[in-house]
Amino acid sequence: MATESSKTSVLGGVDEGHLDLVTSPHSHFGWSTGRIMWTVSAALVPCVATAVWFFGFGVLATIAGAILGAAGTEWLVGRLNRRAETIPDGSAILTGLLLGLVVPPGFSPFMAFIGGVVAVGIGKIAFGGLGDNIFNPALVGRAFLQASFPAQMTDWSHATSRVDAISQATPLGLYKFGDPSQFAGDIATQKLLLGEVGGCIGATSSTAILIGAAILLITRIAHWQIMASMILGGLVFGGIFHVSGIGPSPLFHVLAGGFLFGAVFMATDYVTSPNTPVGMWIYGGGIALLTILIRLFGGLPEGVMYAILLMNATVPLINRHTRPALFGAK
Amino acid sequence: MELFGIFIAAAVINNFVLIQFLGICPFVGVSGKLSSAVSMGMAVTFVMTMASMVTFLIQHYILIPAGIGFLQTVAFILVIASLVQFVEMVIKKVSTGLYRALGIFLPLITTNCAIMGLCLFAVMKDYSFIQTLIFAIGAGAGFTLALVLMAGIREELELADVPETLQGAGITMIVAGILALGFMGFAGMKF
Amino acid sequence: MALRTFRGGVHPHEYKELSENQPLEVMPPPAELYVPFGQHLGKPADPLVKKGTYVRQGQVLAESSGFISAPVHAPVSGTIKKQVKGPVVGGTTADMLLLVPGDPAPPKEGEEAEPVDTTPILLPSLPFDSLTSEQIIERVREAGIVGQGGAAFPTAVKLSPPPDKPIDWMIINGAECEPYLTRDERLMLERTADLVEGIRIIGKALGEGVNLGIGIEENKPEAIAALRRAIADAGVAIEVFELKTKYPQGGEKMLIDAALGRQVPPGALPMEVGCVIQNVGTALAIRDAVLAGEVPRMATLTVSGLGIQQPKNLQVLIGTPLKDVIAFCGGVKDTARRIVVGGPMMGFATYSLDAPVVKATSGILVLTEEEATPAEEQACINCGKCISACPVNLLPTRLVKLAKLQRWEETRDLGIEVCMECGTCAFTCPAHIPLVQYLRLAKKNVRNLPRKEQ
Amino acid sequence: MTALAASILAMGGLGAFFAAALAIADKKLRVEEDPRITLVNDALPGANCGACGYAGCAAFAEGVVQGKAPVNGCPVGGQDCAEDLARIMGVDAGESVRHVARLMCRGAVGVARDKADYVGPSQCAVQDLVSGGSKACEYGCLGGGDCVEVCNFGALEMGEDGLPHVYDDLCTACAACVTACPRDLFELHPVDREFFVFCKSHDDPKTSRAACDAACTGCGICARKSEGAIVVQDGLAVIDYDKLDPSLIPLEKCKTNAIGWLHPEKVPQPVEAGASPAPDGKASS
Amino acid sequence: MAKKQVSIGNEFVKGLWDQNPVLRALLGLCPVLAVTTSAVNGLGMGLATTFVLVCASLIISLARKLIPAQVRIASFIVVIATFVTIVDLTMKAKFPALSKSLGAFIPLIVVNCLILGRQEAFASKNNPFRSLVDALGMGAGFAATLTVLGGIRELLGNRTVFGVQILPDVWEPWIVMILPAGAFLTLGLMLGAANLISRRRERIAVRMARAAALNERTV
Repeated sequence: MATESSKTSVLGGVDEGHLDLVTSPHSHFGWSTGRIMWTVSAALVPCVATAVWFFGFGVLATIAGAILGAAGTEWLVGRLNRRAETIPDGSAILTGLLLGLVVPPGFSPFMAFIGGVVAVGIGKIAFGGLGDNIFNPALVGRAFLQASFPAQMTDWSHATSRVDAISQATPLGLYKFGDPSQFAGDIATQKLLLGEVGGCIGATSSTAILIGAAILLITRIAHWQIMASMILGGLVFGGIFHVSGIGPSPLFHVLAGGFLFGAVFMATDYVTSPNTPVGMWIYGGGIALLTILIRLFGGLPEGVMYAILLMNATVPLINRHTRPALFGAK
Repeated sequence: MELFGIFIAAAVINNFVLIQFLGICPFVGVSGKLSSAVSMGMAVTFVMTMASMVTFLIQHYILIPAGIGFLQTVAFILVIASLVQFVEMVIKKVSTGLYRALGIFLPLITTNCAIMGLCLFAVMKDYSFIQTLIFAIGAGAGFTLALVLMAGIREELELADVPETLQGAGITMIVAGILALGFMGFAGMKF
Repeated sequence: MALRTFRGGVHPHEYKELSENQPLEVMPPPAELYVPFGQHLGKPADPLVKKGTYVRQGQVLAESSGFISAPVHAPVSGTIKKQVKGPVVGGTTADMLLLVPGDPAPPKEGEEAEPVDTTPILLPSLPFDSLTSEQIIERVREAGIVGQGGAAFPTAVKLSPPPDKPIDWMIINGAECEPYLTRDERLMLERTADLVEGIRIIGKALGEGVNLGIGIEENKPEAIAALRRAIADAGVAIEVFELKTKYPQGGEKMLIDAALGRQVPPGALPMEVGCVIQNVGTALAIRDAVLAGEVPRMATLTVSGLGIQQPKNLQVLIGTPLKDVIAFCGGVKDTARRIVVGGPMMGFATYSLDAPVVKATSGILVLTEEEATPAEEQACINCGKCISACPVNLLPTRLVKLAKLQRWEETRDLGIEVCMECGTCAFTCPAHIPLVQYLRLAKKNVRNLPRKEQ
Repeated sequence: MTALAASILAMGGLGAFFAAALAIADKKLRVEEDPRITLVNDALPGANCGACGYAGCAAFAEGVVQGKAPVNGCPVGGQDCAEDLARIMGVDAGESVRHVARLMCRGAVGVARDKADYVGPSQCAVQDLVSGGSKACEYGCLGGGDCVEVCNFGALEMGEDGLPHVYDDLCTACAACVTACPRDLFELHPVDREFFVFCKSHDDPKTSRAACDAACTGCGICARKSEGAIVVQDGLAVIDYDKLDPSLIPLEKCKTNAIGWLHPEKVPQPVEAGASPAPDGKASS
Repeated sequence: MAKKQVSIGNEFVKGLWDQNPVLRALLGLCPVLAVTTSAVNGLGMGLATTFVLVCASLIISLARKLIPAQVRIASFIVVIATFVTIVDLTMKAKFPALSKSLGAFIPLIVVNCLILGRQEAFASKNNPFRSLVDALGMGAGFAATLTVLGGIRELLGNRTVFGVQILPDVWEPWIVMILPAGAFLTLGLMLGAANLISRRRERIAVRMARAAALNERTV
């Protein structure tokens, strides 16, 4: 038949009756969830590198413990539920990596492993897995560790350190419980920038964190509004208290402790942050304010983790109240 | 400043729900919808304030002078139950709108241990009348805060793929646990 | 000066280079034409001819069935073989006429040979200088002209705004923001003077005091230059808006926002802010109908994609089956796997190559794995890319989550009805969620919801 | 003794005061409401625990009466309470013939043909939006399992043939599947009804035959002998169950098996044996 | 209500699992969370609650025909409050340590919705013997759940159960388990586990019903 022959010639090797029937659009930006997660992990490499430089290779064991706990839980639960393989999307590994970077150097790898299990098991899978969690899983894991092993989580003496000063208490700890004068002036700022201070594995060097921030901003992965609002909030609120005679300089607030690490890597987590522009500003500012309140008036020297967790809880409310007006609506 | 301290302590640092485990039943039950949560929070705050004042008077002007402190539990619960029922009737009569918003939550409050707990704590801590009042308002605010946060989260979780077995109370407990971890940041806060 | 544009949107790979420099070509009539009754938004036209009738080119095959409807004409002289139900693009099947081009069948033996007129039917041409608004609108209605932008809205309706909505701007949409498509670009280059005439006719139809303009994306500098020249030659006031190359710049509301800074309220038509938008192809069709008396019988379309042998810009008789057009372009390569009618962002994948070209068909794309790999849907990670890209400020991810739970009322409350299915959200989604599909589902169900009590 | 006296006095005083206040309030402030609310409220445990998600038992009762809350929504009361509420609400009042859901399509995998490779979410309602999904027949079952998903009783299961199967004993005729199916393929029928037209296709014979081996082509053979019990409407056989005598239908003439018995293996023998041999034989000769 | 006479045995057993006040009905959660820092505390609280529940149920089912409907709730509360006071005073005198660690939650038994709920739902509608058995079952279910929860938290948080060390010294105690957060998380997971078990049962029931339907069809 004529039509038959014309069909075959028109379609070449393609089979009519088996064309793709698919909804529009027929074009895609090309990014995938996995690519985002792995890029964020890559942005953490400078932090890992500086940690190894300052604290020695021991930190890798701790990080590995956390990753193993997180990814292992993800894998096991997926297996038990006969769900599709979710390890390749990199999110569980990223959670483990983030958790491993926010515990003290010399922290027991086994405890890090427990933290990883809790982070993914309770922080993520209990909520329905990737995308459904309300709280940042890595911080859930860290909060659990902090509450379970308070002594070990504030023990900064295990680092086999290259520089003497950093195996002591953190700058924030010194500020709160020790000698505040030790951290004043330009030398302190310089030390904080380089990372020659005590602190969590990945959070010592502000420079390394800022390199990561640059990667996240250039690839447009992180919402710049969150980073900007949190850092700006830290400077403004810290400044207000500083001017009224309470607390250290605003720059110290931002550079010391986990503030920058939190602003760049924790607060910007897509899943647990608002997705409206106005909401992002409220969220970042809220974290900064809570952090500084806890640092200045609370019983603990550091409060970034609690601040982010608490603001995570408000994200549904923020999203709801900052919905952008429809196009053309007054 | 001292009153402010009492307020913050009751609202945040020793949050009734998340730290002291008072009022868990309505916390689990009514935190499914944000609108209900707001109303419930307001109703609880209102009843807490009323109840704390009345029980303060009863404690200090009837039970203690009469030397019958052991009747505290019976007297308080009687007062609270009657008070709640009375308030409900009044609201129902006065305004249907207000009843819709607040009144329907009132029966739930009778057996809310947050109210009873508040009255007992106020007596235990030997607060003055004004302190009791601030304590009650702070506790109510804290209860509302926890309830509203939880309701927002639960409405969001309705869109999530929460494992079937954890849906409802299970995930509510886990969220509460994580919130409790977060509230630990306020531990030892002093102004 | 910064180029004019709107908030949101995306910039997909253009692929215009495939067909940009191919001049328009007229495809010869195929063996059979399938002419559907419903080629426009609104009720399908009512058939007028019977099986076996000989029809002349331009003869009315089906008449308009209501205010929002359009008549269907014979694209070429031939014999109506029968009425069939056949595949259509973007749906399942529809009623259509099978028309075999050619001379009338010879009379049966013993019957007297009746002389048959085989010349095309032309409407009387109207002199440009004495045109009235009513004349133009009546002619547009009679000719069954529909919008070429995709929705195929009957143009006559658009040209008759109610008296309480004064129009002060008429803008021609030359953005052609869909990747691949180059037919508007070719029309602007090859029929520049006709287009200017068409614009002036539409201006007349809308009455005195209407400002005229045309919006073109900056990636078509030649078209911009050619139009500027033609406008200067004609000595008329038509403003050329140079727009940023961004999808969906060609959406009516986006175009008005970019060109004039006016935002059409949700649920309203452009006339709400005093604007009328017409497509390039529509303007030319109006010009042809008014000045030459011709009804639309050809669709101007781009055949492109990495899977087609020879990308072309074509003028194809309405009713031509897709397979004949593809054959005319040399057939497909073995790597082809999806055939899309329309642009890649809003076009429909077709399941059958027997489906015909209709009045508003703008392109046929043969896509390969490289261009359109169907990826597996992953979990939403709330990245918000769909939200920042959505040109009408919706929250696509939330709407889709609600749609999956069949919570239609809430999708309505979040404004789902303003969604124009432009596909921007699904284009940016890193989790490859078929957002548009779910949004369509929600829109459909929202339409079925009982009216909201006031 | 003073303590005892004081206790009695204090508690008695308090009790009397509140009792009086409440009694007066009850008289003065009473508000009329739907009597069923009171009935439902009385049937509830009254724990006011809020576990149902409502603000206490009265609110839940109101929800039940307004049809917003399910009768089995009280976790404290359990099954007994649910049954009481159902009785008050008259939910299962009808003592009519038990109905079950039946799927009116036999276009299983391999029987019905595909027109394209559909890529996307498998749910029928979603699939149906993209040019009707992969199935060639635009009336047939898409096999996405929307019906299985909505069935709360486990009465539906997706078979290996790509069609949902009904477990009669578990089906409550709640009609959830009827609503869920975008192609309206489910119908509720008396549980012992065995004879159906398993097709909804209105296509012309050529199209429907091309799309599916089990399609009703509207040929009308079944209609001719059925004495009006079967008529062909718009290309599809439709049964009038009031007039139906299956023994009259020349089933062996239905080439596509679109019309016939639900369970061919347990066709009611007595009917065939007793009533049909003679007419059947004549009909087929 | 009286149409279906449940056997006395079932009346008791249902409280242990099918209608377990904590895991299935989510009643009385405040003490469940607050006092279960150790197995002993859990057991103590469970027994105290059971005592009040049993006594109140007995009294109320005896007096059920005397109490007018309008004031029944108030009457229930007074009866319950009386027994709570008895328990409170007794514990203060006999078990001062336990009483101290349970704190305000002993007087708060009065507002435990489990107790009031059983009075409304059961004791006020059934004879004393049935009510007694029901209360015992519910109380036992409550006490058992509290003890298990307390045991888990004590084990992980303190290495011990009922004060006896179980886990080796190498095990770093998880302090979070005896903090509020640990209570919420453990109860959440326990609820999940309970649901998992009952879902599995339901699924098996459906599967069996389907199998039965298939058999019937082929027969």
